[in-house]
Parts: sequence; C-alpha cells; structure tokens
Amino acid sequence: MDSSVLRAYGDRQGDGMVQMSFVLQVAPSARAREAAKRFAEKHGLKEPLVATMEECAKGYSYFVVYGHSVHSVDFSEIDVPEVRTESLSRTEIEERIKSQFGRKLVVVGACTGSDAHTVGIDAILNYKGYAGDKGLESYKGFDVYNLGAQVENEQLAARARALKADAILVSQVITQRNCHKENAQALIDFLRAEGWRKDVVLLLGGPRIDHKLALELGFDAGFGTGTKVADVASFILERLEQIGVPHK
Amino acid sequence: MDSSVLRAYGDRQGDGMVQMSFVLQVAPSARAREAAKRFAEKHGLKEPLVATMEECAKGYSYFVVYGHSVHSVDFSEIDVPEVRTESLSRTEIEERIKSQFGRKLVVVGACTGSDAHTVGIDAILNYKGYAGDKGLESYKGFDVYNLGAQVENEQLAARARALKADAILVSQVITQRNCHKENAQALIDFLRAEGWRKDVVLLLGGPRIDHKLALELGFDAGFGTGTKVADVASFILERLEQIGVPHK
Amino acid sequence: MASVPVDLGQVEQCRKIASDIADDVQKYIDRHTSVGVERTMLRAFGAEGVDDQGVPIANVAVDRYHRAGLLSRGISTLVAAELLSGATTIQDAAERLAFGVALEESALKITPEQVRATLKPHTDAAIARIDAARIQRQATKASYPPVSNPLKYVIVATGNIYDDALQTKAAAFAGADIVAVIRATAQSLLDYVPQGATTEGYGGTFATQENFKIIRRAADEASVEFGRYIHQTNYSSGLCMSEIAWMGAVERLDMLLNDAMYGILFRDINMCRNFIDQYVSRRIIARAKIVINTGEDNYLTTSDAVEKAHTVLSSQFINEAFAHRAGLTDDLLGLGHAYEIDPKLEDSFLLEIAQAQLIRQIFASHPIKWMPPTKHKTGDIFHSHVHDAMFNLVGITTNQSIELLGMFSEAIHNPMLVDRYLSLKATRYVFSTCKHLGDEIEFKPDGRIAKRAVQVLDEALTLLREVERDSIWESIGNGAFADVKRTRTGGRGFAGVLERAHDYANPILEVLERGA
Amino acid sequence: MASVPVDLGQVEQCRKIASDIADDVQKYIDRHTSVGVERTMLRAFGAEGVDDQGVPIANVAVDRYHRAGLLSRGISTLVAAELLSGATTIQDAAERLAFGVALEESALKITPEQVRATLKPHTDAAIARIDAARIQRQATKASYPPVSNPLKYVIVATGNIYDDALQTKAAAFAGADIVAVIRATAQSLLDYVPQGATTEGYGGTFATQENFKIIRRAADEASVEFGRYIHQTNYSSGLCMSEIAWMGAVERLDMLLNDAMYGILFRDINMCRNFIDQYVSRRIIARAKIVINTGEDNYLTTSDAVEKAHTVLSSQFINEAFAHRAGLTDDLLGLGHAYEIDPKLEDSFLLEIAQAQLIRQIFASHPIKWMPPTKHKTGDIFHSHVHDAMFNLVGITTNQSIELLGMFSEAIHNPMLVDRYLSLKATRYVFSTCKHLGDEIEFKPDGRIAKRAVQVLDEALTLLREVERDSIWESIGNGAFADVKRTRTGGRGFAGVLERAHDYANPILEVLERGA
Ligand code: B12
Ligand code: B12
Ligand SMILES: Cc1ncc(COP(=O)(O)O)c(C=O)c1O
Ligand SMILES: Cc1ncc(COP(=O)(O)O)c(C=O)c1O
Repeated sequence: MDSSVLRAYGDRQGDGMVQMSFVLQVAPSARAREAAKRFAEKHGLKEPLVATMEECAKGYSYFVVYGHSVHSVDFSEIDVPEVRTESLSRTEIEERIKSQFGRKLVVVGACTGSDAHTVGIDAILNYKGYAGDKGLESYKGFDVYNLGAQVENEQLAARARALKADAILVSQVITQRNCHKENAQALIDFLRAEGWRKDVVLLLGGPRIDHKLALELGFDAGFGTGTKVADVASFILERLEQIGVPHK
Repeated sequence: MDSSVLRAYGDRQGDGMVQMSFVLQVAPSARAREAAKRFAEKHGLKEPLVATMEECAKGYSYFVVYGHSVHSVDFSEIDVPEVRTESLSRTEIEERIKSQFGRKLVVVGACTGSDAHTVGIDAILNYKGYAGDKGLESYKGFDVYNLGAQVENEQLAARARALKADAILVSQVITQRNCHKENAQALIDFLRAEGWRKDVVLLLGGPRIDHKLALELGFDAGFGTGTKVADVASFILERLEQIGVPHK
Repeated sequence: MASVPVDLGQVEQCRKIASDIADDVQKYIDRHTSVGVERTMLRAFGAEGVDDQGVPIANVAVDRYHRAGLLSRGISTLVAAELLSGATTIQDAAERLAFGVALEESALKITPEQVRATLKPHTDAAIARIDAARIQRQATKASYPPVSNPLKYVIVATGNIYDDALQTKAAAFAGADIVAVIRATAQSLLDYVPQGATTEGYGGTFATQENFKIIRRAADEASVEFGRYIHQTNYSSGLCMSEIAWMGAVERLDMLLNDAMYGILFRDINMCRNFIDQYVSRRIIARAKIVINTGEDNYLTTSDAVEKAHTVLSSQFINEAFAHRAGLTDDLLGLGHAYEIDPKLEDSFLLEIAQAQLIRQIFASHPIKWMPPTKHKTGDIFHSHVHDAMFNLVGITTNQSIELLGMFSEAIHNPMLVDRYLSLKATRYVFSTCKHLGDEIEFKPDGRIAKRAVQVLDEALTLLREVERDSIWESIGNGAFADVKRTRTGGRGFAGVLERAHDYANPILEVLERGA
Repeated sequence: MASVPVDLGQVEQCRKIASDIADDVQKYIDRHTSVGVERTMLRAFGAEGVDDQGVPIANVAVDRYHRAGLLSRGISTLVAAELLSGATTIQDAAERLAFGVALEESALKITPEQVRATLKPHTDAAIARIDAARIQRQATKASYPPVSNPLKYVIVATGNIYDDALQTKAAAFAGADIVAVIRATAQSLLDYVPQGATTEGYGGTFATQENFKIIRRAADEASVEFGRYIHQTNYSSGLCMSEIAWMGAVERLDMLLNDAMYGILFRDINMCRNFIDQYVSRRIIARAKIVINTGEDNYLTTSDAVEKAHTVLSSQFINEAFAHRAGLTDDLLGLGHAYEIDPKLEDSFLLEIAQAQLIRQIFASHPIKWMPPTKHKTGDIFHSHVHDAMFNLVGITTNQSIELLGMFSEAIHNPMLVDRYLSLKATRYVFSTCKHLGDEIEFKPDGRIAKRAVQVLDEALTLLREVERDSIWESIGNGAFADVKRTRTGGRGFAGVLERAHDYANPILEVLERGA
C-alpha cells in the first residue's frame, strides 16, 4: 500500500474502523436499527455494527455505529499553508527587536464586532497570558494596546493608526453564520480603502481560525487553538523584516 | 420532504448533523487536520468541522469531526423480520399452557461452543432472572434445564432429546470471526441430520443476535439485547401451538 | 452533611460591607431613570406593537420625549397627560406619544398625584397581571410532585422558536427540569426588544414576548406529558433588562438570568444605566417571585478560577445586597458560581468542592446556581463528558440547587438534541449513584478542602473592604471583577440615562416598591 | 486516609478458616501431580520444540508415558533415566521420551535420590534461569522512577503479536503502566501451549513463549522511550497454567493472572487438576517474584454484585491461603475485585466505595487488583466513559494498587487504539484532579458506607464457615462462588491428574518448595 494513503486505523493497519453517532427521527425498533445500519453503509462503512439505539426524544433514536470505512485520503496531495516561521525563544525575540528595529514594536489588538470573547486575545497580549505562557506585554520589545471586546473595525483602525501600530491583532471566536469571516474581511476592506493595509502586519486568531482562512481573507497569518505567544511574536518579527518597516 | 426519508437530525429538521471519530496514521499538523476534513468529506459530510486532533500514539492522530451528512435512507423500503408475537402476561402464559397443553413445557438451554457467557441464558432460564425479570424457571408451566456454558452441540442435542424438549434455547455471545454463526448453524445441521429439527422450537439469543440472523440460520426466532422473559415464553407458546405439539 | 469551616463573623462582616456598597449605589439609582425603565412602564400599562420599521412603539414614544428632554418626568406622566388630553386607551395614548402631535408644555402641568390618580386603574391592572401570572404559575407548579435538588437545567438554542419548543419537549423527555432558550449573540446590546416569533436566529433565539409564550406552552404540555413541572428560563440582561423582566413576569417564566453587574462587565453596558435597570427589573421579578440567576460564574470563564475564586463570593454578597434593596428574598436568589478550575491542576477537584461547599453553606437558604466547566473544555467530546461527570459529582455532593448541565460539545457548538440527551442521562446517573454521598462523608477539619474554604472567604472579605474603600464605581474601574475595567460614563446606553425631575412619577414602580 | 470500620478479630477468624480450608486441599495437592505439571518440568529442564504436527515435545513425551502408566514417578524420573541410558542433553532425552524407544521397566529402577543427583545441574540451571530473569527484571524496574498507585493497566488484543507490540507502545505513549496481551478465547481449554509468534489470533493472541519475548522487547523499548517502567502481564490460567507460569518467569513478565479457582468456576476445568496446577504455577511465580492477579472480579460479572459482594472477600481469603502455601508473599498477591454494581441502583457508588475500601484495608500490604465496570456497560460509548470515570474515582480515593482501565467500548469490541488512549486520558485526569481526595474525607462511622463494609465482612465470615464445614470441594458443588456448580470429577482435564507414586521425584519443585 502506498504509505501516503491514509485509511482509518482501529487496531490494525488497514482495518478502516470509524465510529459514528447520529439521531434519526424514528422510534427504536428492529427496522430503525436496520435503517441506522443502512445509513452508516451509505457513508461507506462496511459491516456496520449498531452498538446502541436509544430513544433520545419521543420518536427520535440515537445511534452509535462502528464500521470499516472504505474511504481513504492521499496525504501527499494535501498542501495547506502553514505558518512556517521558526519559533524563536524569548531572548532571541528581545534581541532581534533591539538589533533590527532599535525600538519597541507597537501592537494593537481587539476582539471585534459583537464578539466578547476576550480570553484568547488576552492570552496573546496581556502580561499574564494563559496557562503559564506570558503575553506580548511581558516582552520588553513590545508596546501593547489591548482594546478589549466588541470593538468596531473603524474604532480599531483609528486607534491603530493613531498609535502607529506595527501589527494589528484581531480575535474572532463567535463563528455563527460565518460572522467572523464577514467581520474580518470588513476590516481588511476598510484598511485597503484607507490605503495603509500594506504598512502593517495583520493577524487573525481564534479557535476556528486557521492560516489558510486568514490568508484567504487578506490577513498575513492565522492562529488557531493552542497558539503560543512566542509563535505570534516570531511571526510579527519576520513579517516586519520582510515588509521592511522603518526604524521609526 | 417525504416523511419516510430519514436524514440525520442535529437540532433542526434536515440539518443532517452527524459525529464521527477516527484515527489516521499521521502526526498532528495543519495538513493532518485537512486530511481529516477531506476524509470526513469522502463519507458525505458537508462543511466538516474538525473539533479535535490529538496525538494518540506516536505518529497517530485521533480526530472528532462533525458535519452535515448528505445521505438519507428511505424508511418505507426497510422491511426486516421482527418477532411479532404479542407479549403475554405471566398469568396469561400460565393459563394458556394449562389450557392448551395440560402439562409442563420442557425447555433446554445452553451457551454453546467455546462460549462461556452464561449470564444471558441464565437471565432467560433461571428462577432469579436478571434485573428483576424472573426466568422461565419461575413459571409453573415450564420445566427448565439449563446446561450452562461451553456445551457442545451434540451434547445439547442429546440432552434435549432425552428430555423430550419442546424448545431448545441457544445463547451465543462471542462473535469473533462469526464463530456464533458457524456454531449455531452446526446445531441446526445436526438436528436436521438426526431428523427432528421440526419437532422442536429453536431459539437463538445474545447481544449480537437479531431475529433476521436467527431465521437465516434456521432458528425459529432470534432475541437480542434486553430481551424480556415473557417475550420468549410467549413466542414459545405461539410457535408450539403452530407446530401442534401433542399433549405428551 | 459534609461541611467546611465557615467563620460566621466574617460572613456577617461581608454582608454588612456589601450592604454599604449597595446603599451608596442605591442613592444614585433612586434619583435616576432610563429609557429602558420608562419603556418597561409603557409596556406594563399595556402599550403594544411596532411602527412600520418594526421599532416597538415603546421605543418610539420614549425616545421621542427623551430627545425632547421631557422624559425626566417619567413616561407615566406623559401617558397620563395624553389620557387627560383625550386619549381613549393606553394604546391610544402610547400611539399618540409615538406618532401624534407633540405634547404641549401645558399638558405637562400635572402633578405626580394627578398622574397616579389618572393611571390608577392601569397601574392596578399592570400589577394584577403580574400577580395573576404568579398565582397561575405557582398553582401549576404545586400540582406536580416536588423535585429534589439539584434541578437539571439545559439550554436550547436553535434560532427557531418552534424548533426550540420541540427541543424543550425533547429535553423534558430526557429528564430536564429547567429549559432556557438562549438569546442571539448580540441581543443584549439592542436597545429594544424585538417583536413576534423568531424563526431565523443567530446562534440563539431572540427573547420576545411571543417567544416566551410559545415556550411556556411547550413546557406546560411537557409538564402534563411527563408529570413533572418543567421550568422556563430566559435572560433579563442587557439594555432591555427591565422590559424583559416584565415580559417574563407576565408570561410565567420561572427564572431569569439577572445580575447587578454582568452587563457592565461582560457587555460593556454603562454602569449607571445598568444599575438603574437592574433595580427596576428586580422590583418586577420580586413581585413575580421569579428566581433570578446571577452571573458570577462568568468571572471564572474570564479570570483564573483558582486565583479569582474569592471575586465570585464578594460579588455574590453585592448581588445579594442589591437584590434585597429591590425586594427580592433569599429564596429567589440563584447566586451563580462555577466549576471552571483548570482540570490539569492537581487536586483541582478538592478546590472545586471547597468552593461549592463554601457557597452552599454561606447562602444556605438561596437556590444556588451551579455552572459547568466550559473554558477548559476542548473538542474531545469523550473527555469533555468525563469532565462534566466530575462536575455533576460536586453538584450532588454539595447539594447545589440549580445545576446547568455541562455539554460535551461545549467547545464546538450550541448543544444538539443528542448532546442534551446524553448530558441528562449522565447527570441522572451521577445524581442517583451518589445520591447520599454528601451525607456520608466529612471533610477533614484541617485538610486541604477546609483550608481552601477558609482562604476564599478571607480573600472575599478583603476584596469587599477594598471595594467599600474605593466605592464600586472605582473598583469596577480598577478591574476588581473578571479583570474587566469600565468607566462611569463609558459603555453602551449611557445616553439613555437621565436624572429624575423633582416631579418624576412612576406609579407602577411605586406600587412595586411599596410591596403587597 | 478515609477508612471503614473493620473488626480485626473477624478478619483473623476469616484468615484462620481460609487456612484450614486450604490445608485440606493442600494435602490432596501434595499427593498428586498432573500432565501440566510434568510438562512444565520438562520445559524447565530445557526441552523445546514441537513434532511434525506442531504438538510440543513436552506434550508428546508426557502423554506417552501417562498413557503408559509410568508418569506417576514424575517426568523428571524419566528424564533422568534417559540421561542415564545415554541421552546426551536434556533435549535429546526429551526427544527420546517423545519419539524414541520406550523406556524399559528396568530403566526406571532409579531412586528419587539418583534422579535428583542426575538432574542436579539441570535443576540448578532451571532455577538459575528464573533467578536471572527476576534479577534482570527487578534491576530494570529499579532504574526507573517509582510509579504511584493505582497503576494503570490496559489490555491489547489484536490477534497479531506484532500489532500487539505496536499497541503496547501506543499504550505506553498514552500513559499506561501495565500492558496485558489478552489470549484467544479458548486457549485456556487447550491442553498444550502453542508455539511461536502468533499473527492470526481469535479475539486475542495466544500466550506463547515467543509472544512473551516480543512483547517484553516492545515494553522494554517503550520504558526507555518514555522513561517509565512498562509492566507486562499475561494469563497463567487454564489447562497449562503452570507451563505458562514458567514461561512468564523466564521471559520477565511482571504479573500473571493466576487464581486458585477461576479455571474451575469459569472454564469448567476439573477441580483436582486446577488445584494441583495452581500450586505448582505459584511455586514458580513465587520464585520469580511475579505479582499474581486473582479472578474474584469475575464473580460479580456473573452474580449480582450487591448480593454476592461477600463471596469476593471470602474467596480472596482462600486465594491468599493457597498462595501462602505456595510460598507467595503478600506483596505478590494482586487480589481481584470489581466495580460491577448495577449503576441504576440508587447510592450504588456508596456500596462500591465501601467494598473497595474494605478490601483495601483488609489486604493492606497486598497489591490489590481493581477491575472496571463491564457487565452493565452498553453500546452507548459516551455514557460508558462516564461510568468508568466514577470507577476511576473510587480507584484513586480508596488507593487501589493495580487498576484495570475501563473501556468505553466494553460492550462492543476488544479495545481499539483510541479507546485505550481515551481511557488513559480520562483516568489520568481523574487521578490527578482527585489526587488527595482520599486523604481529605472521612466516612461517617455509622453511615451507609461503614454499615455496608461491616455487613460484607460479616457475610464473608459466615460463608467461610460454611465452606469449612462442607469442604471446598462440596462448596463449589453447591455454587458457593459465582453461582457456578462443579463436581469433583467433572470438568476438563481430569484425565490428566494422577497420584504421585511413593517414589515420585520432582527436583525442580523440591527446590522451589525449599525456597532460596
Ligand atoms: C469563556 C467563554 C465565554 C465567556 C467569555 C468571557 C471572556 N471574557 O472572554 C462568556 C461567558 C462571556 C461567553 C459568552 C458567550 N459565548 Co462563549 N464561550 C466561552 C468558552 C467557554 C471558552 C472560550 C475561551 O475563553 N477559551 C480559552 C482561550 C484561551 O482560547 P481561544 O479563545 O481559542 O484562544 C486561543 C487561540 O484561539 C488563539 N487566539 C484567539 N484569539 C486570537 C487572536 C490572535 C490575533 C492570535 C494571534 C491568536 C488568538 O490564542 C489563544 C491562546 O492559545 C467557549 C467554549 C470553549 N470551551 O471553547 C464558549 C463559546 C466560544 N461561546 C459561544 C457562545 C455562542 C457565546 C454566547 C453567544 C452565548 C449566548 N448566546 O449567550 C455568549 C455571547 C458572547 C459574545 N457576544 O461574544 C460559543 C461560540 C459558538 C461559535 N463558534 O460561534 C462557544 C463555542 C460555546 C458553545 N458551545 O456554544 N462565552
Ligand atoms: C460478563 C462477561 C464475561 C464474564 C462471563 C461470566 C458469565 N458467567 O457469563 C467473563 C469474565 C467470564 C468473560 C470472559 C470473556 N469474555 Co466477556 N463479557 C462479559 C460482559 C462484560 C457482559 C456480558 C453479560 O453478562 N451481559 C448481561 C446479559 C444479561 O446480557 P446478554 O448476554 O446480552 O443477554 C440478554 C440478551 O442478549 C438475551 N439473550 C442472551 N442469550 C440468550 C439466549 C436465548 C435463547 C434468548 C432467548 C435470549 C438470550 O437475553 C438476555 C437478557 O436480556 C461483556 C461486555 C458487555 N457489557 O456486554 C463481555 C464480552 C461479551 N466478553 C467478551 C470476550 C472477548 C470475553 C473473553 C473471550 C475475553 C478473553 N479474551 O479472555 C472471555 C472468554 C469467555 C468465553 N470463552 O466465553 C467480548 C465479546 C466480543 C465479541 N462480540 O465476540 C465482550 C463484548 C467484551 C469486549 N468488549 O471484548 N466475559
Ligand atoms: C446574568 C447573565 N445575563 C446574560 C447572559 C447571557 O448573555 P447575553 O447578555 O449575551 O444574552 C449571561 C450568560 O452567562 C448571564 O450570566
Ligand atoms: C484468573 C483469570 N485467568 C484467566 C482469565 C481470562 O480467561 P481465559 O482463561 O479465557 O484466558 C481471567 C479473566 O478475567 C482471570 O481472571
């Protein structure tokens, strides 16, 4: 077998074992069990085993099914953008800011739109950080402005401009009906219209954000679940070096 | 929408939401996440959300994915045999045995082959039963012989014949490599060869047994998880009345 | 019953300080009103409907006179003036206020006494509506067998109120005692209450009076079907907190999320506005005998739950003090707290028990609201389910009153039907298998659990002293709660705050303040 | 540490009675041997290989002389005879015994002393092999940091030993301390040990010497990789229990499932055969200082766990008594018990705690083996995971020693890689979050937990008295344990039991019996 072809792994190479759970609008019965089995089969599960069938609401059944999936993906064909910056240590970051810029880098961040989930952006920006990983404020080389929650794009842009921000950090946690995409996109449009999009590093973050999405929306990078502060700092540095921001 | 067409139900009619979990032989990475997403898509999941990706063994990742399944099953097309005997009450059973047969019905049961899982057959046969549902032994109308575990088919057949059994009850819990099917089938073949298959009610039971399978193997009925004693008694009665077993 | 050591002297001091803190604010409250409060009164008199843009008439009328600078006399004064100038009904008066010829200065030359007299029948009717709803609700509830604590509380949030109704029944089927319909993400920032039944919500379903009715009907049907009283909950929070309190009161809601400070901290609602609105909302809630759920649990989703445990307790004393000032009795105070300590922390379970037990003992006659882990949940739904089981265990062992059930899909989506089903199933199991655990164990008097409880109360007292020293206005400015800092004039809705004129009148509020 | 009241006088009585019960059987054991025992000795001397049908030479030789009626002198006597008649090596002797010219009566005219003398170097070598393996194992283990209780024990069961090896490493990666390779369903009924590496097992992988080696290598590699000692376990049970004990001893297994009565009750192995075999297997295990795991947990998968809790305790006393007679010390006795009470039973958690704590206290210096819920598991994997969490909680709170991890897929299949991963993750979480819970609580001295513990010990004593009165042979006949009834001459393998001749010799067993 081509080693780049991935199949599900239960306990032995190639067994294709996957687990599914779902609800069908039918009360438990032998026919309902058969329906669940066929439903699983439609997904490409061979020899599906209906492990449980329980009435979870009147006239609805909940099923857990195991089966051998016939599907596979070719890993060699998958190419997604990843943030490839090498992650620097705290000392490296501090030194490089000193040597390359000779001044503090200004960073402005917010949780925008109607989103009030500040914990993520605080984790990246605030001194205290999250789970022992201290935020950018704890670095001598950064001057940090955290505008908090529910900040409108215009407001964020205005503050960033006034502060001569080197980087703008946007957090989007609420993703219902893709409001995060619209909202993030709107910021980019606004900065472009104002003509200074290119002068600033723009980062997007949140649990449902990935680098690919951020790039598509016009950001320089995207950071998802479990992002470490040093990774963000390293990326900002590298990117600023690329766009050649002057020693203000 | 045709109301007999079943789609998965998350929280709103037609949302098709299903949950899957599986392991792929790849370490966590953005590419691995994308692989999981595509893998889910192959199963017919639209907009799959990879909720978690964790390294569960060196070089293996475990994923939980949610997505909107495009599949459906037409419930009206599903027709599986079900044990349709009306379940009688204890008093009804006792009275009917008295009136229809005027004697005790002889029942012989065992857990056959290398299978040693007696709890299920004990639940059906022994006085004590299981979870408050007392076994056939607790009925005046039944004369019960429980041969226990690991009983060979020949042994079971011989005892049943000697005891002039009205019904033989076989339990099969172990199903690895379909050993239950082979083993159950072998009993039927043996009885057929001996020429008295038709004179006795033959029941198969166990957590992986269903009526359909039991019929296919040549039994009169199959009983799965959660079987109630009264259902079994009712079926035996009805079936004996059908085949017209004499008042011995 | 297992217990932790509680210094009753310290508790008394905390209560005393919280009282002083609230008194300071209450003076401010009593001199002010807000557009939200006035809209509430207009609705309470019976004004209904929206304009051709869908803006509620209550808003149109109140905003118009607020702009005109005449609202400081109170909308009741204006209604009375319209009635005296020929309006035939409250609705007619409201429509005139909204769209009619602007009232002349002269029409306002009525005294508060005249206002009260003119509005007397309408004031009585408003109060009677609350009372009738309360009586009906209490009678219905009494007709079912009592349920033992913790009550099992789940949320539904499909965005479509008819689906929500279906899910309400499904939740009841699966064993829920309380169903809350979650609101759309930004409703708390809307300075009006949407109208009618919602079928296209945004991560939740709007709180509207019609929606309340639809869910009440579903819950009532479920009560009959399952022989258990099904409680209904919604949010009296945000810029319309007092209007929603009114709607909840007359539509027979059993509980309302309602907090003296949540809006300030988590929704950036202006402090002044929020303090005024919470007071009036609570006056209504007190009359309706609805149980409130406060929001201190949110502090721990924001700050670290070990470091900031005491902020929850301090805030509960403050919430209690504010509530007492609005006529709420202890049996209506569902003070919020939560199981939010980082599960990776060794012995974190002991800290959770300590906190839960401490709060249970300090607020012994209060229907404590106990929130599940959320912040440290991940997309690993299997593990998340176990995390919730540990939470359930603390809930039953420390005898919490109202338990919001954890959902294994917390980090992923609003709970689906089956998520709720499985959560209820697991909770029923833990509650039953551990039914008398709390009665059977004792905590070592000098052990980790006891010490933690002592420490949290200590720290809470210290924080309360600081808040008293600085005043609550300043303390919120310094980030005393949830690490969030707000200023007195910042935040949303400040423009809707106004000082009461010396001849301000609010007959409904006056009756509520006088009590039965 | 929380504790339940234990009447030490009752405990002493239980021990005394169990001793008497075992003494009675031991008299029988000392006068008999079995084909299994004799095969073990032949292997221990160094006989290897299979015939052209794949039947082990040990079987061919032993069966041949058993049929010939000459086995009552012991296979050692026959080996010595072959050596004295010209066989050059043990292997040569064994092959002659298997395939060669049958020994003449005259060749057997050697005395036990001659047998011992002739076999001295081989006996010494056999013992030295055990000792060397033990020393190596202990040294390796000592080179890693000690692990705290409960040890986390998982099973692998792919049917292919190379996959099992891979899964062993995966389990170690996820935090397992102990890995057991489950055997194929019917191996215990085989009267021979299969040979070589297994790649096509039936719901498990055969216990073979080669398989033991392969897993030991994987576990050793994992120990190095993860800096934690990974223990290996298998089953010394069934018709080959003593042979497998030997293999386990020399292949450096850390634990063996080994019980004085399991085979009788759950495998319908003949009582006489099983008692003889367990004794010899334990003599070897004692020398190797392997920890045994007894099988009382199985009683509760068969009978009701509330009604029959005391049968577990009674049987543990009996297993202990048998073990002492075979030279096993308490630190090697992993007495089994289980969390098998119907979870639907109110307060079942209290009963589980009571039992777990009682056994922990009575067998305070024993490495108790604690088994997860299995019987009441269903295919609802989410719920099953929660059920296991409650089990884990009792494990850490009552400080069990060896905990078999529950699997959420228990009712479905042998655990897959991810099932094990999730179970380990959840167990690590519960153990850590509740690390010192047991130190922090006390059980009410007269509460439900305490009373239950007292009751179980009471009933255990009563049952032991009955067993003593009736003898164990009769008691098993009456269904005293696991509701299973067996007769003295019924069951499998009785034909392989034989009385020792007056000049029976078994030099290896003699050394083992003499001890160091
Ligand atoms: C805490 C919390 C809250 C708190 C927020 C408190 C606060 N001050 O932030 C409160 C209680 C107020 C709250 C309210 C609501 N919440 Co909320 N909440 C959560 C919760 C439990 C945890 C989020 C969190 O703090 N995670 C910890 C942080 C550290 O992780 P993170 O945000 O992912 O951040 C990391 C990375 O993503 C990254 N990152 C994040 N941002 C950025 C930005 C940049 C530039 C970079 C580089 C990196 C980066 O770095 C961080 C560190 O690694 C989640 C569920 C969950 N467990 O995820 C729900 C959740 C996010 N909430 C949700 C919802 C729906 C709401 C409400 C709308 C509910 C309602 N209807 O009333 C309200 C409204 C809030 C609003 N308008 O925004 C949903 C969102 C669904 C969705 N995807 O749209 C969730 C998933 C819960 C659920 N199951 O429904 N919530
Ligand atoms: C208890 C148990 C044991 C006990 C059995 C004790 C005993 N005296 O029966 C012990 C510990 C000895 C045991 C051993 C083994 N077990 Co086991 N065991 C179980 C367990 C935990 C519960 C089964 C049970 O008792 N259920 C309760 C009864 C009441 O339910 P039931 O059997 O379904 O019976 C009901 C119906 O099915 C029906 N019914 C059943 N039979 C019949 C017959 C008739 C005629 C009728 C009408 C109805 C009927 O009515 C009953 C009442 O409603 C299951 C896991 C689980 N939770 O299901 C594993 C399980 C069945 N065991 C399993 C295995 C692999 C083994 C072993 C092979 C493990 C090993 N490698 O060592 C051994 C060997 C046993 C052997 N040779 O048979 C697997 C089987 C996998 C498979 N499908 O093939 C399971 C699923 C565990 C797992 N996850 O791997 N086991
Ligand atoms: C007191 C209170 N109000 C309201 C909410 C809900 O938020 P929103 O105002 O967005 O509806 C919460 C959520 O936890 C709360 O605790
Ligand atoms: C002591 C003992 N031996 C063996 C086994 C396993 O069964 P088998 O003999 O089929 O390998 C168990 C299972 O629980 C056991 O407890």
